[in-house]
Amino acid sequence: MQIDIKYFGMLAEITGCDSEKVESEIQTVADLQKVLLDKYPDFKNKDFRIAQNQELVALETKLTGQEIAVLPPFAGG
Amino acid sequence: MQIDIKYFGMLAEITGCDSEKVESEIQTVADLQKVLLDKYPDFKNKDFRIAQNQELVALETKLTGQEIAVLPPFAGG
Amino acid sequence: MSEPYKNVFKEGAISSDFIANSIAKHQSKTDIGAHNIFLGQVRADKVDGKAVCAIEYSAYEEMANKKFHDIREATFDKFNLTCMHIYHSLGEVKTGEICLFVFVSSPRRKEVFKALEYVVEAIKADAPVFGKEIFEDASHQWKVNS
Amino acid sequence: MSEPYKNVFKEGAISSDFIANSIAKHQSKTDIGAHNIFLGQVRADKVDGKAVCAIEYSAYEEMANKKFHDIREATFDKFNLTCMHIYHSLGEVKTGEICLFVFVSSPRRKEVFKALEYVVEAIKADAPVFGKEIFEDASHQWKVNS
Repeated sequence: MQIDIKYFGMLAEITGCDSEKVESEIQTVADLQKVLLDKYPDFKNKDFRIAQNQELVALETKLTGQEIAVLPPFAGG
Repeated sequence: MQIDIKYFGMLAEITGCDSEKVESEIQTVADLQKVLLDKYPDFKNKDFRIAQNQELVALETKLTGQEIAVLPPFAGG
Repeated sequence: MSEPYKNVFKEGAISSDFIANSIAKHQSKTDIGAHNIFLGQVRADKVDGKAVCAIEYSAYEEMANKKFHDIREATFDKFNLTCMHIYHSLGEVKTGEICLFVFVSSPRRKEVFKALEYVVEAIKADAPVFGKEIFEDASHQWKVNS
Repeated sequence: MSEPYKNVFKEGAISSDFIANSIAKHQSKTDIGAHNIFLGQVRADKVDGKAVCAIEYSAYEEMANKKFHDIREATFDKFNLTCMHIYHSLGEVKTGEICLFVFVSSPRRKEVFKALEYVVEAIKADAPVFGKEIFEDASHQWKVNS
């Protein structure tokens, strides 16, 4: 499955890109989190959440391959 | 004692004046209230409060002859 | 006799330009993080089928300015505010126009919410301001705060 | 794919003229009795002796506009409001400038106080908006809502 991942704020600073495509057999958000922490060790010290189809999702949620975003803490207002 | 009384809003409409001087031997706010109700029977149906020196005062308060105002319900804002 | 309290009254409606100007003046206060503004607007209430077309405000001005001063002092004591401004109309304010402008500012948002509601409720309860609701047919009734 | 939600974002700071214009537009809505406006202003916070001189805002715009839409719907469900407007800056906003403008209006004042605080807290908690605090020496740190 090909996953399209968007990065924001301090996380995009770490990855060096706003989005990337990842080819992977991962099933759940937890799997994705593991892949991200392996690829970007600096994510370990960061507080981040994952959104799928523009909704925050829990670690046990199944990935559907649609729009995935990795979000640092919110700072609106 | 001469008392200088100011009237506001619907009360000034009843008295037909914004202020008047009343010559009287009255001692307390309660006495003044009685004088007003005698002089202006239409005050009976109105909710009003009395201020002395720009502070609302209770019926038992002694009149000092300074600035007296008769105030209808507040409607600011 | 009485102290010269700040005059909060303005003749007629409070314009949106006046409000904008007041907001713009706070750009130099860079310790402010949150502003909260209350605006009272004259409603076209219907009574017995007739609509209000304006409110004519009057006040016991000396006492009201003293009360507004007391409210300011009490609010600064209770809440961590950087600044506060209060303006109230006198005279005729048409429906749809602004008759009350309360503006509080603080480093933090939690403070402004509590402070603004406190100020507005105190004004409604304690300021000797009177309002004559004028109807389309020139008849009137006296407004009472609820 | 996704619905075309209203865009709440504006490039750069929100000007006091824009706010004034928004207020003026409500004069024709004569069932409104109370407006409540929240303005977020960029603070010159000091960190290790260096002062913030601007915040550069970015957002996951599609998700944020959907969240702002959800917040609007939930707020109209909970409170008796006549109207509501939300604007948030993107890009650079200097200290002293406005980055958030939330405007709620109702026939009655009690509603606007509760509604405005609800909306602002929901925006802070749920909108995927990110802020880079830029210091005088061009270094930066990422802002986190508290």
